[in-house]
Amino acid sequence: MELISILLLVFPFLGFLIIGLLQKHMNRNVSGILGSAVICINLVLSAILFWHVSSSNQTVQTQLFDWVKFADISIPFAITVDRLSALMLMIINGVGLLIHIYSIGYMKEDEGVNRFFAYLNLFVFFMLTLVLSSNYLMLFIGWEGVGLCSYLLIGFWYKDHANNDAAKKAFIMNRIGDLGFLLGIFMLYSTFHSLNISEVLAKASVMPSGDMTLFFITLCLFIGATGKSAQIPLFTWLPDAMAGPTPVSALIHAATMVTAGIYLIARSSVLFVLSPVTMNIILVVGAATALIGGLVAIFQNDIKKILAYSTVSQLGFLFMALGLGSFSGAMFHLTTHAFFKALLFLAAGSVIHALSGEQDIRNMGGLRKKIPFTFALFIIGTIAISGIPPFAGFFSKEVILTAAFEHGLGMGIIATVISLMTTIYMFRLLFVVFFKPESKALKANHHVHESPKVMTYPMAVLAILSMIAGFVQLPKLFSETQGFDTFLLPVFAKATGLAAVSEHGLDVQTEWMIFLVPLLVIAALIVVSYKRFVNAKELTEASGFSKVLANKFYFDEIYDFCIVKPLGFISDIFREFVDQTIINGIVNGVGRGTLFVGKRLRRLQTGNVGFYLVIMVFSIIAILFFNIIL
Amino acid sequence: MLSQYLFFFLSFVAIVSALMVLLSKKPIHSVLYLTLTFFTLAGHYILLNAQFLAVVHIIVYAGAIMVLFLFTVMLLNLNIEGEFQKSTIMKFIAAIGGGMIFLVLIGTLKSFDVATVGNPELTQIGLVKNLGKTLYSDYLLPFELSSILFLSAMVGAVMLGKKDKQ
Amino acid sequence: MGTTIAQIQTIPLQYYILFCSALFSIGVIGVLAKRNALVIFMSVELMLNSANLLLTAFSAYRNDPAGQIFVFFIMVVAAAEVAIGLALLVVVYRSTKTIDINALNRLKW
Amino acid sequence: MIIVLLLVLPLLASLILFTGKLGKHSREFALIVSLLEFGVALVAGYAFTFANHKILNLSLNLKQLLDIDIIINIDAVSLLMIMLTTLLVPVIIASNNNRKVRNHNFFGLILLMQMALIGVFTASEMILFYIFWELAMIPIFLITAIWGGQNRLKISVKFLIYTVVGSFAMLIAILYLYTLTPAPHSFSFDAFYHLKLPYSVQVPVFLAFFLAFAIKIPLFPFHSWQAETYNVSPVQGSMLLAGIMLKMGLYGIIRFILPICPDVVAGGSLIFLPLILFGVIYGAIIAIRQPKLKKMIAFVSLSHVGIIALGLLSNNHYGIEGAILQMFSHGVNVVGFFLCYQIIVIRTGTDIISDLGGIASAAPKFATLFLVVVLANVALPLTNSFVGEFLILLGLFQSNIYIAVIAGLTIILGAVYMLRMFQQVMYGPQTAVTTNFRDLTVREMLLFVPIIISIFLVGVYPSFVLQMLQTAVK
Repeated sequence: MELISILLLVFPFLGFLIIGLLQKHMNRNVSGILGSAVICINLVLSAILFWHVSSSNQTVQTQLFDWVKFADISIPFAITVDRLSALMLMIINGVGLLIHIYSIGYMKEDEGVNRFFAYLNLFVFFMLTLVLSSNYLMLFIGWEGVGLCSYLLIGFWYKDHANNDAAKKAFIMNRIGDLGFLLGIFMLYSTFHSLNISEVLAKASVMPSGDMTLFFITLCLFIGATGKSAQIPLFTWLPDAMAGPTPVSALIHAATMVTAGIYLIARSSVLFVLSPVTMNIILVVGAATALIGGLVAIFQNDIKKILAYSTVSQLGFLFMALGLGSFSGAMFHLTTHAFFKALLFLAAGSVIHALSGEQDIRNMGGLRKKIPFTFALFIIGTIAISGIPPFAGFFSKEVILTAAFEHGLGMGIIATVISLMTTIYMFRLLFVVFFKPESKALKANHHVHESPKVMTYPMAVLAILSMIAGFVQLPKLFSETQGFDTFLLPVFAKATGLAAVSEHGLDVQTEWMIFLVPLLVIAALIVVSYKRFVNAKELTEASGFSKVLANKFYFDEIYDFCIVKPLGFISDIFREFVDQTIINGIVNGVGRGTLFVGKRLRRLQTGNVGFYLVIMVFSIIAILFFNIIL
Repeated sequence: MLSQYLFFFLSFVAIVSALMVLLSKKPIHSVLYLTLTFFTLAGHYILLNAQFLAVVHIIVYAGAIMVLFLFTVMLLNLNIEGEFQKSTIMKFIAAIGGGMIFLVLIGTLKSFDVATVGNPELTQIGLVKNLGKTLYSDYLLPFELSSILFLSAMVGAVMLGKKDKQ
Repeated sequence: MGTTIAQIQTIPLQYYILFCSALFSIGVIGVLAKRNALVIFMSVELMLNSANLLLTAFSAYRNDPAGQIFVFFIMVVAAAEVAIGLALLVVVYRSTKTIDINALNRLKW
Repeated sequence: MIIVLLLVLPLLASLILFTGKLGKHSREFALIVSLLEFGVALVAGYAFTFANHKILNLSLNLKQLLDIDIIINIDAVSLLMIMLTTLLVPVIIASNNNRKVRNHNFFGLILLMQMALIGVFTASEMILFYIFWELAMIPIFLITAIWGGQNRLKISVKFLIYTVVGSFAMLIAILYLYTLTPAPHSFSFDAFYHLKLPYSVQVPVFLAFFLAFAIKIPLFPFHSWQAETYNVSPVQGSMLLAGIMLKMGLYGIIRFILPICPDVVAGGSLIFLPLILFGVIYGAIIAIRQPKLKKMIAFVSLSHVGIIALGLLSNNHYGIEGAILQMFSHGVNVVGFFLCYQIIVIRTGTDIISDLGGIASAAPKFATLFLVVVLANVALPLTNSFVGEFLILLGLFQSNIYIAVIAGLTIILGAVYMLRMFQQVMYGPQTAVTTNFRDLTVREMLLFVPIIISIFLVGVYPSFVLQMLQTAVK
């Protein structure tokens, strides 16, 4: 098992090295196949590990070598596979494999296809490092590594500066979060003198709830999570990140990397449970992000941006779940979300592919007939994400909603509203793209074509997963056994045990309410949006509040005005004024002053020896005189 | 008491002849008065039990240095009488300067304490034997260096004295 | 030893200080007041000698041979200095036909 | 005796070069000698780690004549610095392909500089240290003054005077400390380390040393020579300056300030740490908008070495150890950076960032290597600077949280300026000057090999260095 866990890291890295180094000489088809093969092997390995940990309830520990070790600090490269990591392994490798295969078709025409697969393999390597690490610093390696890959892949088409700007923005915003994470690590180390996750959690679990140190630690970790998982205030990079190729959006910016923040918090669940204030902050931030993401998504016109804001919203929803203490609920939704959001992105990619790069939904419409298979898949994804039974989204959302209602009626309603917004923007997207009469631009476009099988089949697999994944855990109404909860129980047992609130279950009526009311509203919303979006001639220009929404609450503009511009201004001031005028001025001024004084003092050299002698004697007299009186 | 009288006598002669160095018009007279001063100083050395120094002093100063001065004056025919006198204001300044430096020196030196710190066993430190021991043990390196200094001074003097080939 | 030092100390050290200071001051006045380079040179020798004498006096009173060694070295340096100095003087005289220091004011700013 | 070899080999080689007999083969000769030197350094490293340590120090007593002992000694910190020097000098020599600068004297000066640097890193006696310290100034001054660009004389003289002012302060401190050593006085480091100075004495001594090192490193606000000198110096000169010579100042902090003035470092941290900290942020912010690539490297360097100095003065063993490691990493990274710079400038003839662009599409190999160097400068995990920076920040965090948090901002700012630069230079559409950009030749690739290897070696397995340093830190 130890060997397998190491191989998990070795294979994608080898894939990266081989594809990366042989870029120039490699046949463009080979790289895709090689890259996929590597991930396929990885999937098999992960399946073995998954089976191992789920059957034996043991964790696999592997120590590779000491990374940072001297005096009293020792941080090894070490791998821990427990059920949580095993679950993430399955998601990363599973979804990763499908997206790799999809990419073979999607990136076929691109000249940089080899580079693309190299990066993708590197990403998988770092993502696996992240979930497999047994200590926070190694987790941080993966954390930064995926950020790097994200940077490289967003800016994949680097000839256009818009893409590069998006990539840079993503990296820098992530770095802001990373600083928080790093500070969290420092505090962890200062407090517990160890960065080993299990050790830290064990030591922390005896600390009192509400401890200030724990509060700051968790806050810092959460700041790290907001960067990576695109939460307020660091979420604006995610929509921009759609500049990258669509498979990248699907893999990195929907299914895996952005969930790293959730993984981090779930991993450190004990710390968070003991710090109720942070939990509340997470709850509020998550809810706010989910609301804003959802609202903005309704008013976007770029197919990928809609999905991006949907992701932001869903991530916010996940953080809500974490804030509510429903760690396994969050993980459950994370899993299903990975499936259907990846599916949606890939389907969107398929649409874009079919339209040769068109992304504006105003220029789409009526695609239902032209690309029926994609349409079918897209519908499945939409239903799944909207939470309509029996597809996966319904079940996972249900868990979170229940948790929200258990927390309080207000929170429950907010959560419900958030989940309902999903329906609005997703069905708007669906209707505009597939049902609305064809746009003029589209009519002029002649060769709209269905994607090749290498792209559709992976989507089909994801679609199937989106349909059935939910049955892992039926709502409490229908089933006594909570499959998913039980599976993750060993991981979260300590945390749930520490959670002080006694779990008073909801009564049956409420549960039915939670179950049925949203469904009814969803149905109504579908009808309304059908009327609104399919029949409307053109999407009208936004105005008033909706204009604010269409412009994403002007977050970018505010950041630009508050941070970017002043920083540039300060930079110029420093460079032009402080450095050149003041500091260099002082230094050069000293030199110039010396020259000036020298020029004047030169006159003292009269050349008259008698004068020199007089000066000398009287100076000696003066010195001796001062020697006496002092 | 004898030594006291001797001291006063020598000092008196020394100061008078030193003044005469300045006051005489012809350089050659100055040289001769200076030689006289040096002899009185040699007497002082003997008074202070510094016999070796006294001898060296006479050899070096009276014997070598003053002869050099005399040679220069005579060979170059420099014995020109007071053709360049300084202005009275300059002399006035010189007098003030000299007086002030006298006062300041007294002021500086008068408070010196002269407790015996040297080796109390050592008697007659001024003799060649004792001085030689110190010189060749503690001050060997400076001694050797001073010989180099002499050599270079010799070479330098010869170089300077050579007539330019023109 | 007692006898020698006692003998020396019949003359108070202060006398030597006074005497040497006076000699030194005369030297200073000579340096300042004279324009003849040769006489200035002699005044310098006078100053050197006054310092020598004082050093010897201290040396004798403290019974420390280092002072006399020092005087010895000063003599060495003085001899060298006189040799070079007079040679320079000769060179100067050859080129300017005078040893008036006021004539030597070319070296200025 | 290895240690003598380390010093004598480059000295002799430089003397041979100065004769000019080698003519066209000067560069090859210098390269071979520097590689040999690297080999000797490796042997010394082997000896240090596994074999007899005694061959690594030399003590000659010249008390009879000069009251000076010649003591040379290698410990872990010295060894690391010697490794850095001997690793980078071959790269620097080989990187020179400017015909104007291809001169036997040029290589002679580089080797002389190497000798002086190794002398600085090995001397265990103050006077010796000071001689080497000043000796190291001469070649770099000449290199800048002879082969530099516009205004070279003015700027190199400014640089010289500036650093000499600092050295002078150090000399005074050294002489003062010498008088405090118990009789018979001694200039050896050991004697200085055993001084237990009272706080009131430590403060002026600290200030004098700090001035000398702050100018050399340089730290804000004594940095104004840096950007100018980098800008005007030939690339090899900049590499020597930024890669190795700046480390002299940091090394000085380790050797003198930490052992001699511990109480000031411990107690006064609130006075000078904020100053350095401001310089760190200041350099980073200026780098963001700096239009010239070479000047940008200067300010980036200002920011990075500031962090290292913070680590050294953090009064925390994590910080110190991280800083020492980071000294090595920074040298490697900045030389890598200058290599890239040189390639760009030679190919395009300009280093104005906004004039460049699109190089990545013309030269993918170069783009990859440059990216690695950039990422190493950004301190991405698994590159060499990460571990160092992590330990420095950890150390700072344990001694003063606020300073650590603000210093942490450089993580963000570093990403900002580096990525901005990289994007403008390498990505985007091609410009007039970059259309015919040739990709790297094999020779140029070889230059990167030691850089890349050390970036990843130290990044992935820093323990071997850290454990070696561990004893020295105490």
